[in-house]
Amino acid sequence: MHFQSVFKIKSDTRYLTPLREWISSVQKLVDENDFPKKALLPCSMALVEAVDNAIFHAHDGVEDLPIEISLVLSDGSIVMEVTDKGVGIGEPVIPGPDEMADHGRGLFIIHQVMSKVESKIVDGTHHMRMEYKL
Amino acid sequence: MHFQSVFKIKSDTRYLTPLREWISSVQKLVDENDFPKKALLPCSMALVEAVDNAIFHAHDGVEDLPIEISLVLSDGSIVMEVTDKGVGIGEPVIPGPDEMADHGRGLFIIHQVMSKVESKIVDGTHHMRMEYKL
Amino acid sequence: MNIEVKQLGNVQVIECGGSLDADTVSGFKKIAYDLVSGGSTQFIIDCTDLNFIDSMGLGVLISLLRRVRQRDGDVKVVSLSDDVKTIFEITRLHRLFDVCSDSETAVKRFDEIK
Amino acid sequence: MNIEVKQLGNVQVIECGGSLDADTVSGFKKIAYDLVSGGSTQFIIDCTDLNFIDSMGLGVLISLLRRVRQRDGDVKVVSLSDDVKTIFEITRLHRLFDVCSDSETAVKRFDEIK
Ligand SMILES: Nc1ncnc2c1ncn2[C@@H]1O[C@H](COP(=O)(O)OP(=O)(O)O)[C@@H](O)[C@H]1O
Ligand SMILES: Nc1ncnc2c1ncn2[C@@H]1O[C@H](COP(=O)(O)OP(=O)(O)O)[C@@H](O)[C@H]1O
Repeated sequence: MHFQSVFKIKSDTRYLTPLREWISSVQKLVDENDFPKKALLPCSMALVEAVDNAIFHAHDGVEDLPIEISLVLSDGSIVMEVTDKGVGIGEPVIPGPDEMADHGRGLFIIHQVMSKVESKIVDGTHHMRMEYKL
Repeated sequence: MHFQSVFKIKSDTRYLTPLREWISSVQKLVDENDFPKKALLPCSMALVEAVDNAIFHAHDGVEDLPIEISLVLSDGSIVMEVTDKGVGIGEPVIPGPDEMADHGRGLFIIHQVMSKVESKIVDGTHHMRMEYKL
Repeated sequence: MNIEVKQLGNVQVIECGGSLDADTVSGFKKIAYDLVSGGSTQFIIDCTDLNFIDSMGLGVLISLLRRVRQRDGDVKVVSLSDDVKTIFEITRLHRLFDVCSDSETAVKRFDEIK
Repeated sequence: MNIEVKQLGNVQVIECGGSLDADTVSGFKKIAYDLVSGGSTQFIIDCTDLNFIDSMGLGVLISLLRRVRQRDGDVKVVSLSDDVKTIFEITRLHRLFDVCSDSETAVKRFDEIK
């Protein structure tokens, strides 16, 4: 384990930019082998999409519901987990959004940029686990 | 526990600014009650001084020796721990540096800005534990 | 996010700075849709200072595109930073939008069609 | 860290930007000590764009102060940001250094002594 962090934010989009600043600062602190520069944009994109979904779909805009963010860097992988109080994602993931649709691009982005994506319910909370393999 | 992070950096002063950026991004992410804005400068100062000491005193400039940084926010306190491979701080802390001395101000700063400071050896590694009580 | 609007002839140039995401998209939407309501159909999104865009930011650009293409207008996206360019490529939107190097080129392409 | 040196009469104004810390202190030291070797004894440290200073940064300012005070010179610190001001106060160095609101004031104070 080369880096580990876990914390909660409120369901508020004003945390999106601080989240990107946070993950960017982590990338600068740890060894390039544990978090290569080229992994920063994919991880930032996936994190933002997962948090967007927690805010709007799982928590439906209820600001006080907490979203838990976890980031673990260990040998060979970057694992982010976004945990919300929602019911999870029922439908299977659509392969790609309709080109002209103005929504439905969040999960597509997450699947495009991450190596492995899992949505699971553990103890009644929804965990979006996103792994970037180095 | 409202925030928890642990990671290692190399013994290199180029991490000082990213460390301050990191702790500042954490302050923006978590609840103001867990990490008030006014605690940011004291914590940044203490963290930088402790890392300076690990680099120059404990590791004597040997860049490859890792420094472990830990930050935990829990009810009522901000606890930072800086762990190095050195022998620890033998002498008791001097109350204040000689006004005109150009060194000896690091521990003084840490003690000034933090509520509780402990330097201890655990399993052969030196832990500088710094607590800011809210 | 910072948004500034400039006119180049009939073309509305919307300069975006910062991040166009779930947090800032409503501000962008209001400005853009007001221009559409006012009759504008030709848009340039100047991304010189835009450092990030999420799916909701992309969504609002697409819905703007749909509205103005119905009226023979277009949305051209210019001066993309490396990151924003990568995001367009990953989402394949570089094929949907006319992506130009800069505003000047985009204006010329609007003129060609007339 | 960015360092720029300007002259106001006999006074050397060292403008510091970013962070004066263990990582950047050697660059500052070289510039300042070269000026001392060249005969300068009156210094203004302009902190307008300085956002942080650690004990090693403070140490180099103090050793500069010691050197020039020996020759009846001085180091005056000006335009401190809130954070840097707080650091000076915590370390009690606001009593050791002549802290002025800006370069103009500091130059006047150098002139008074002549
Ligand atoms: N965390 C979540 N909790 C509940 N439902 C979710 C969550 N994330 C995604 N979904 C569901 O998956 C759908 C597709 O999500 P996404 O691809 O991000 O597109 P969009 O957010 O634009 O609808 C959402 O409309 C929602 O029904
Ligand atoms: N992590 C450490 N490991 C070993 N010795 C230390 C450590 N931190 C501080 N010291 C000792 O305490 C002394 C005082 O430290 P400090 O107050 O930071 O001033 P300075 O670093 O300028 O000497 C150092 O000179 C060193 O001997």
